[in-house]
Formats: sequence, C-alpha cells, structure tokens
Amino acid sequence: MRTSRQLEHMRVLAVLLMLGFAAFPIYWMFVTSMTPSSELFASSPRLLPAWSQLSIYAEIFNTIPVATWLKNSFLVAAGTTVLSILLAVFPAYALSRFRFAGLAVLGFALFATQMLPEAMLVVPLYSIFGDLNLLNTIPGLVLANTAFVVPVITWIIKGAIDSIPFEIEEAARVDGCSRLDIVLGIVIPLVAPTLAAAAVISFFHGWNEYVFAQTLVSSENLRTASVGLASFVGELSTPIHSVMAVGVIYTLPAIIFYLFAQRYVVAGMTAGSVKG
Amino acid sequence: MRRTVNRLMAAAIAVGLAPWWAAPAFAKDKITFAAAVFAEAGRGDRVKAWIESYNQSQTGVEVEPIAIPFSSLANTVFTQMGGGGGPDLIRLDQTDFFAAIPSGRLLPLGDVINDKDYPFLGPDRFMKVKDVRYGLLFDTTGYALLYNKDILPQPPKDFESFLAAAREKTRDGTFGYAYRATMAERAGFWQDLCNYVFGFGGRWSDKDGNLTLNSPDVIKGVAAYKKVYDAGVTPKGADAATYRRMFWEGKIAMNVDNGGVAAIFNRNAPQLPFAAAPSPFPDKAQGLIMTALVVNANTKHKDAAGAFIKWAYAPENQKTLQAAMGTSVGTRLDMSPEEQAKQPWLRVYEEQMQNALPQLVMGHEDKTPEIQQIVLEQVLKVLLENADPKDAMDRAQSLVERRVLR
Amino acid sequence: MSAIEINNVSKKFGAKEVIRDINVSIDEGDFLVLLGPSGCGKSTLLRMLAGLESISSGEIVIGGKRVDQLPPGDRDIAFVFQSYALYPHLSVRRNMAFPLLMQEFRLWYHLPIIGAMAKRRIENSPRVVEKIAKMSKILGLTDMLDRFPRTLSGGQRQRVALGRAMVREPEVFLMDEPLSNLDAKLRTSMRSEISRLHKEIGGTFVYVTHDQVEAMTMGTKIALMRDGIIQQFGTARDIYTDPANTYVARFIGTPPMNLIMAKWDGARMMVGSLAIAANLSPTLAASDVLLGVRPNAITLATDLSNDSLNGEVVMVEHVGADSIIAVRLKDGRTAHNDDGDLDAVMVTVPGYCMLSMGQAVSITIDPHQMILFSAATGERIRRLT
Amino acid sequence: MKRAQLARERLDGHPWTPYLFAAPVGIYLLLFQFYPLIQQFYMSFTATDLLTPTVNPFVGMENYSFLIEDGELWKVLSVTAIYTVACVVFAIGVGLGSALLLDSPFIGRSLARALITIPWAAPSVAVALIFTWIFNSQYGIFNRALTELGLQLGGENWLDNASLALPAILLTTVWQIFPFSSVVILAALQGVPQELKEAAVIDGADRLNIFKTATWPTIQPTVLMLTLFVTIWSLRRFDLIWLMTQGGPIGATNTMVIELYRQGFVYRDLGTAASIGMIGLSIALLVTVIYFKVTQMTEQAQGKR
Repeated sequence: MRTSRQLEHMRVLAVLLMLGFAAFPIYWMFVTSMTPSSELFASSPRLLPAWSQLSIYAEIFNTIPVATWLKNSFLVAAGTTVLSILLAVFPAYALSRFRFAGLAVLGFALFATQMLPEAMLVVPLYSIFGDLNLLNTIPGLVLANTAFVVPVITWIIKGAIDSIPFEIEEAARVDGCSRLDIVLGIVIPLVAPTLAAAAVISFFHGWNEYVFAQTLVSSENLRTASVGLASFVGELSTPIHSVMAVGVIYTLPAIIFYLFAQRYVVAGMTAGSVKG
Repeated sequence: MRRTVNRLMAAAIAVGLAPWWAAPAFAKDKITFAAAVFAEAGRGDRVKAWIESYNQSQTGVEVEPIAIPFSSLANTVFTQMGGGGGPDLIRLDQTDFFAAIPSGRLLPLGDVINDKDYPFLGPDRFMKVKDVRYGLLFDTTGYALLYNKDILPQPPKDFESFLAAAREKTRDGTFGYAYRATMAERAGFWQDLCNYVFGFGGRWSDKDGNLTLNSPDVIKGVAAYKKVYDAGVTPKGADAATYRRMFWEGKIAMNVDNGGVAAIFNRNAPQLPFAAAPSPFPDKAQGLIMTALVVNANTKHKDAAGAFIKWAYAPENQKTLQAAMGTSVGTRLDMSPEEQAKQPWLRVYEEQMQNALPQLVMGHEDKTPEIQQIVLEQVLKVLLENADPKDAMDRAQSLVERRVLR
Repeated sequence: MSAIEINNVSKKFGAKEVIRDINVSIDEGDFLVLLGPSGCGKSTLLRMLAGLESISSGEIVIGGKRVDQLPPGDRDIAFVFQSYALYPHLSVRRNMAFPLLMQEFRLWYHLPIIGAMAKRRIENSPRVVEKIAKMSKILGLTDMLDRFPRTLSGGQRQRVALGRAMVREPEVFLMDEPLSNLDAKLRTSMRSEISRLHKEIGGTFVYVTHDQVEAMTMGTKIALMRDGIIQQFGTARDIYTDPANTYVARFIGTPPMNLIMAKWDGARMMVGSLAIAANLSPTLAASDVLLGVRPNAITLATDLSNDSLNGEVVMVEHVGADSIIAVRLKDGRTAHNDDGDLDAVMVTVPGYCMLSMGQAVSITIDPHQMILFSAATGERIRRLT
Repeated sequence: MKRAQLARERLDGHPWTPYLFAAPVGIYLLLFQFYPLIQQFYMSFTATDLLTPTVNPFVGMENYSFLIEDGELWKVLSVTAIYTVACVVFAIGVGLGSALLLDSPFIGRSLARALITIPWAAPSVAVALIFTWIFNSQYGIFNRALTELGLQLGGENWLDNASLALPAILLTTVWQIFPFSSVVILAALQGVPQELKEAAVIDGADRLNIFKTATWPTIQPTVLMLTLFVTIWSLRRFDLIWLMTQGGPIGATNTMVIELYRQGFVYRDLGTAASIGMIGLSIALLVTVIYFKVTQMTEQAQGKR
C-alpha cells in the first residue's frame, strides 16, 4: 500500500512530465532561434538559449517582412472572427428555439461542412473568387475561412442558447421585446462567455489557416504568417535559427492570446437566474 | 454552364459585397511576375532590384515581383491559372513549363519576340514545341562537382575515388558529400538523381520517346545513388538549404550542384576556397537546369508583358540579370577576363554545358511530374528499404505505363 | 365592465385538446386563482392570456380590448414566472426598468455605444427612476437595487420579479406558480405579501397554483380546472362548501371530503344495511349515490350500537391541534379508494386522540353537513326539497 | 424532450422568422461550401486538368475504377485508417489521463490547466516546422536525446523512414490535439456527481472502480463526441502532414487528403482528386452515421430514452 504522500509526489511528477511534454517543442523552437548558426550543428546541442543572440529578433524584422505577415494574419483572423460571429448568432438561435421545416437540413448541413477538407474546395473556390474579384484580397481570405468556421461556432452558440431558460425570453416578450430585441438584448449578453469562446476559435482558425492563404492570395504584401513561415520549407532559404525566430514570433502571440482569452471561456452567467 | 452559374452568383453577391473594398485604380499598367528566385537569400533581392530598375526606367508599366517558394510555386500558380487568374509573368521550372503547355495556359510568344534579334543559348530550343514558342529561356545552368579546397585539395576523377574521398572526409561533424533523398525535396531529389542516372549513361527514354526507366544504365545510376546513401557520408536530415549553408561554413567537402549554388556560396562566404570540377561519373552527361519566362494565357496585360520581356532581353539588362543570378541567363554574354578570374568556376560550368541534358523524360515532357513522383518513390524504396534497384525500376516502368500513360 | 373575458377559448397541441371551450369573465380588482393538478391546462390558459401561447379558437378580451392576436407586449399585462425569469445580466434596478425601457425602445438602440447611451438616458429619466424608487420601497428592495440576481436569495428574487411586473402598472397581473420555488415558511409570508400588494396597488390578478391553501387564502375567485375544463368557478367559500362534483369535493380540503357509498331507495338513505339519519330528501328515483361529508362533520364514539356505523381504527395521525383518524367501516365502503387512499372514512378530532389501532369505534355524521353526488356521474345532486 | 418541443412551439412567432434567421448562413454555406462541393462531385466523373478546370470531359466512373484497380487507394485507405484510429486512441487517451490528473486538486492547478493548452494554440505550420527540426536525424533533439539515453532507436531518420514516419507524424498530431480533448474531458469531469464517488468510496471501491462506476458513465457521452470530432479532423488533417512529409516516404503517411492534394496539385488530375474527395466524404459520413447509432444505442442501454 502506497502512502498518500508518495501518491502526491507521483502526481506532481506526472503533472510536471505532462507540462514538459506540452511546452517543450515551443521552448525548443525558442532555444533554436537563439542558437548561433555555428553551434546549430555542433555535436552536443545547446539546451539553453544564448541570450546574446536576442538581436536575431530585431534582425528578423529588418530582413524578413514578418511585420507585414503578422499584420495580414491579424486582419484575416479578426475579419474571420467578426464575420463568423455575425453570421452564426441568428442561425444558432433559430436552431435552438424554432421548429421549422428545414431545421434538420440546416443542422445537418452545418455539421456536414466539418467533413470537407479545405484542399478539396480550393479549386472551385478559386474560380468563384476569381469571378467575384476576391482573389488576392484579405476579405477573400476572410470569406473563405468563415465558411469553415461558421458551422462549428453555430453549434457551440446553439448549445449555449439551449441552456437559457425559455422563461427569460418569455419575460422579455411580456415586457414588449420583439424577437430581434430578444436575440440582441437578452440572448447575446447571456451567451457572451460562449461568444467569447467562439471568437477565440474563429480567431485561431483565421490566424492558423494555411491552404487558402497559400492559394487565394499571391501578392507578397498580402501574405499571411502561416504562408510566410511555410515558405521557408524550400531550398536555398533562410538559416534555421531565423526560421525558428519567425516561428516564435508567429506562435507566441497566439499562445499568449489564448492564455489570456481562456478566462472568458468559463461560462456560468445564467447561474442564479432560474431556480435557487 | 458552370461559368454562367458562377457569373450569376457573382453578380448576385457582388452587389452586397461591393462596399467592402474599393477596387484599386492604377495609373500604371500593373503586371505581376511570380518566381521562386525572389524568395532566395542572396539572389532574390538582386533580381528584385533588377525589376525595380525596369519600373524606374519608364512610366507605362509596373512589374510587381511575387515571391513564391520553390516547393509550392507550381501548385499555387497552376491553381490560380486554372481558376482563370494567376500572375501575368511566371518563371517556370522546366518540368512545370512542359506540363502547362498542352492545356493552353501559356501564351504563344512568337509575335512578342523575334528569335533572330537575340543570341539565345542552346537550351532555348526546348522553349519551342512544334515550332511554337511558349517561353523564353530565363536562366540555365549545368551541374559540376563543387569542392572545398581546404578539406579536399584535389577533386576526385572517378566515382570510386569520389566515394573514398567522401568517406575519408566524413568526421567530427564534417561530411564528405551532400545530396537530397527525401520526398519533401522532391524537385531537388529528382535533379540530383538525374545527375547520377545521366552520369552512368542512363536516359529516362530513348530517341523515339519509349520509356527506359529500367534500362541497365539507369539501374547503375540508381545503384550508385544507393551506394552513396549507404556510405554514411551525407548529413541525413539536412535539407538543401541547410547543407549548402554547411558547405559555405566549411562542413561539407563536396557537392554536385548547379552554377546558381556556386554563386550563392561565393556571395555568402566570399573567402571560401571552393572550386568546380566535372562530376566524377563515367558519362560526361549531367542534368541541365533551365527555367522559362512565360506569359500566362489569362493575362489581361499582354502588351505590358511584352514590353517588359523586350527590356529584359536587351543585352545590358541581361548582363545585370546574369550578375544577380550567378548562372547563365537566356542569351550569350561576353565576359571580361577580370570577371572570369573572379569567378573561376564559371568556366567549368560553361564547359559542362556541352554535355548537359534537360532533367525531363524526353517525349513525355508534360508527364514528367507524374513520372518523377513514381520514379522517386521507387528509388526511395531502394534507399530506405534496400529494395533491389532492378526490381524497383522494373516496377517504376510498369507503374508509369499503367498509371501515367493510360 | 369585466377586466378579462375568456370566450369559448380552446387550445390544441396537435390532436390533443388541452383547453376545451373555456368561458370565464373576471371583474376588475378580482384575484382569480386557477387551481388544479399539474397538466390540467391552468398554466396553458394563463400563458394564452399572456400571449405566450396562441389560442386555437375563441377570443380573449382584456380591459375591453380584444387581445388574442396581439403580441404579449401589447396586452397591458405583466407576468410573474415560477422561475422568476430575471435577466441575469442586468442589475435589479435594470431588471425592473426593463419593461419601461421597452415601452420607448427603438430599433437603433441595438447599435453599440449610442444605443447604450440612449438606453441609459431612458433608465435615468425621472419617470423611470421614481417608479422604481416607489416600487422598491413597497417591496423592500431599495438596498439591493444595484445587485445582480445571482446574489439574491429566493425570496428576494421573487420580490424583484414582482417589482418588474408592478412597475408597468398593467391592467392585469399574471402569475404562474410564483411561490412554488420557495420554502414553506417563506411561502406563507409571501402569500400574505401578495394579497397585501393586491389590495395596495389594485389591478386584476390571475394566479396559477396547484396548492389549495394558496387558492383558498388569496383568491377572491377560484377556477378549479381538470383536463382543460373548468370544474367549478366561484369564491373560496362556494368551492369548499358547495362543490360541484366529487372531483372538486376531493380536491379541496385536508383531509379531503369523504365519499361514502350509499343507496337512495326513494325514502331512506342506506349505507350498507343501515339507514342513516340524513337531512336530505332528494326528488330522485332510487339509485346509487355518494354521500359527501367533510372529516370534521363526523363524530367518533367508542360505544357501539346497531344504529350507528361501526368500524375499526386503521390509522391515527397527530397533526398538532387535531388528530386524524381513519375508520374502516364494517358495513359500508368509501368511493375514494381507487386513487390509492385507504378504503376508510377520515375523521378529524380536536386535540390529541388516544385511540389506538384496531380499536372498534362508531361514527355519527352531522346530517346538516352532508351533500349528495350521483354515483354514476359524480355530479352534485341538488334537487333537494 | 416532450417539453422542449412544446416549448419550441410556444415560442413560435411569425412563421417566417426562423427562415429569416437561418437565411444568411444558409446562403453563405450554399455559395462557399455546397456549390463548390457539387462542382467537385460532378468533377469526379470527368477528366479535369488543374490548368483547365472548366474543361471537363465526362468519363463516367473511370476515375473511380482507376482508383480501385490501381491498388494505391487501398494503401491510402489503410494509412488513413491507422492514422485516424491511432489519433483517436492516443489523443483521447492522453487527454483523459491529463484531464484526470488536472481534476484532482494541487498547488498551481489553474496554471497547469492553462499551460497544457499551449500546443492547441500553436499554429500547425509552426508545429510542422518545429517538429521537423526536432525529428531531424542528425541535429534533431529527439535523436540526440535517444542516443543520450542509450536507446537503439537513436540516429534514425524519423521522417524519411517508411516505418517511422507515421509514428512521428502521430506523435506530432497527438501533441497538438491532446490538450483539446483534455480540456473538454476536464469540463465533463465537473459534472461527475461527487455523491456518487463518495458512495463508491464508502462501498469500498478502489480507484479503478470509482472511475468505472462514477466517472466514466458521466463523461462517456463527451468521450464519444470527442471520438467523432477527432476522427473527422484526422480524416481531413492536411497542413501538418503535408509540410512534414508530403505523404512520404513511399506513401507511409499518405492519407486521403494528402493523396487528394497530390492527385490534384502534383499530378494536376482534378477529376481523380475529386473522386478521392468523394470517397473520403462518404467515409466521414459513414463514421457520423455510426456515431449517431452508437450514441443512440448507449443511450437506450442506459435508459435515457
């Protein structure tokens, strides 16, 4: 029989191992970015960053258009977030609250899009976008990404709306709200934590997306960070520590943003409105 | 039909989307030029500067360079061309060039440029298919053995001594040789493989265009590739970008590579004492890299593209381009003795050019990407799973016949 | 003028008819309680009054205006929900101001920032501020106006829900089991509080409950419902003393009215083989009847005789001031054993009763407190001379 | 169920309202998902070149029969199946383990809960890049660590080895998605009734029994749902595999989506690519149908319906 103290130690060890597993690759990306190129191929690897190499980051911004890439990724991500949320709230409400002919079709259609690989739709989307003059534009990328984000977040928001008691909406109706007033004035504030979570998901999708950004945009000054980073996987290209530095610059904001946004993903605002 | 539906839907939602952005209006005729070279360290900026000098020279046309990484250039550009768009000008790799011709995606250039006005280099003849010109030779180079004189004072003369030297020089983080052997670097793998196959007398097809993937000489080349692989003289896992950097940092003794790479070595490490020699293979034949400057058939700026082409092939501009690229460009240029002396390897490459063959499956130029994929997968089986080279190439031959030539 | 008129109102969910042709008219200032077991349609009827539920046929008139096709907000009503249905994202003050805000709401108020400013302006207008001050004073909510619903106790939330209903000063207050989520003690005090509010602010109340005590204590009128039909409509006294049928008789009163099977042979009332003294002479052909008698209209005796209804004690319950004794009759049956009750006559005896199980007793029924139902239909037989 | 339906009915306002609410997203999906999808469906019966996608000579079932006869499809399908099943097992397994670990109280738990989500937040392209570097045979930290530990595995060419590339890709994938399943399961664990656990403890159950009787029944629907999602995501995962191995070496990591992309963009054969897409889509649909059947059956078994 193990003592509870031993168990406690084992648990701490397990947690540390798990966190190490989760965080190590990102740490290693950072270390590699800070390893002077002469040491990169040394026989024993450098396990700690060489802080003297911090200037690599300043250098990166001077030699590689990282700032533009990040700006584009941000615009795509922010656009995707706004458009997706705008598009998702009303159908989510309809899915949760109405019973109408076509409900099942809409529900299934939203789910089915989860099964379509982006790679499959690139060609037809390219020709549609060509006709719409959307190629080589940030709005074009936003539209393409939104098509893949909206279904997911519609389901998520629907789930949150499901948990709002009908009585609250009925109270609003008695108080003189129209259906639109209810969605905008009651439902949206009540599902705000879920909307925040949905926004995080949308933002990440936009920030990370690669296939569309690679094909639907060709202008160098509209290139996103994902494509920019992938472009290093070529020949005659940039040294590995610069590549890793760009990787860090691209990854870190996402991680920090996520750690920050996590707080908002904790729901529970309806607690107390109904029952004891 | 599809078009019509597209257009209708386009019209329907264009109204709704119109305020999203204002269509940019350009005073100049703006055309785009996509090439992988713009993204390359060392050469990219110089070639971009070359284009900028064109933009400065006149007010009618503005050329915007678009850098697309080599590995995704064909995918990206072909998708865009298929969708009815794409850049106006493209520098296409030879395999992609031939792939694009049958589908009518390249604009015939017979009326843009008069052959006789330009002293094109020999490989330019490949730019014409059935007497129709689909592109212009943009840059070209052959292959030769590059070696670091600090590590290896004398170049090996034959394959055996080459292998022995490579073995001898592999120690303490230094490697005797480097080449590509992964699908992640499919195009480069193919180029390196072509050098071995050609170097051992093999050809992918005969004069009549019949496939000869399993001919004895091809198999000899593949076996040699495997021998090098097993010798443990290469930095496995280092991609070309990495091992080329290692070369100029003095960690690689030898490398069979093209003239562009030599230029990069020189530019990144001017003091590096490297030299070029003929490749150490029995047959003098080596691969030939060439790229074509083509005009997208979807272009709406044919005249602007033509104007740029005429400028690009003017002798003085070709000279600047040559300096930027470090390889031969489309036309023959005279070089002063001083320039020759500064870049002694250029002569070697020039001489090797005589024996150079395009890295294509002649007679099936447009099918080369598919054939290349199958051949490389079979060669990988030889390298990784110790498959018998003959069996593997027999299989490649039959797979290609079955899948590609169906 | 009656405050609410419900004329021939029916409601169907698919093939199922949950409200069947209801006609009710309520006077201004009435406190109507819709009473009945769960699933009887009382809540549906209330929701139809509110406009939360459509009606299948018939018409509803509130304050002289036909409203059955109007949205809830236009019916001049307020609704208090069982679950309170407070807006969790709004403070108490803003919860209460919400109906007033909606009266002046414009579509553009949905716009961010400027919409919010416009809403603030309304919420801070003297009219709204004064009303909320007044109502919160009445309800004792003044100190918690800036708190959020989740920080309030159940009773406090209930008050807020009432306050939100009251600020509109509507023609009609509709309440759907508003006390059922409170504990027993709080329920009693809220009960009198609601009655007090009804007197203080006036207006017509319609109140749904399944609790007969609430109905009896609060309602000026009670409508007892079952299966979508109003069984009886009248004052609490009417319903208690003068039930229209066995259902009403058994629904009201604790323990409920005893229904003893009897036979009217044209002249005498026979329970088993015993003719009992009954102050009844129905103009009725000989038939089976049910003798309705409240437990407190029966007296118990331990001395047996052949002229009394004899039986034995099968249950004794002490409920403080009274004791409840169940007596199984030796020579007579009750008509209420089908719903799981004891086949026994319930008797309430004041004080602590010392009778024990199995003891033989006799019962005597007060002849003036007997009522008669048809054994066949359960309807009240009123043709008495 | 019944109540929800009644409730829905009672909220119904104007008959057009639901359509008005659903219209924007309906039109949007029609335009950007289903119209292209129908094009792809049609294209799968044609010989279409990437360079001339508007020229679609109709060839009937030829693309499908080629795929079936060629035999490459079976390898692709088996790689896809292995990859998908392994992703589900490991991602959910590791996710469950870490969720249980993070559910029990310890100092710094909230920090640990936040940190574990790091991989989920990292963009795929960056993940592909760093793992390619980590798995590098000469300079990768993975091999160096293995050599330090004295394991025979050291020095392997992970991404270039036909039998090791898939495990390497799997490790990368699991690293990236296990935080997701961990967080989702962690949320489900909050719903485990404490009383049930305590009852099990009083009944003398050991840890495994407590898990089986109290924890598992509560989180089982969540785990099922995760299985569906991880399955579908694995079926369509592209960036990571493409950037790390392009489906190689020798087709060892050639999943359906990679093969689709290769057919379409390397071989420029959009017709064959589309037919692979259709086969993949049918598989995804099949998985979904099975999922709903299984959910239904387990719910019935547990008497929830």
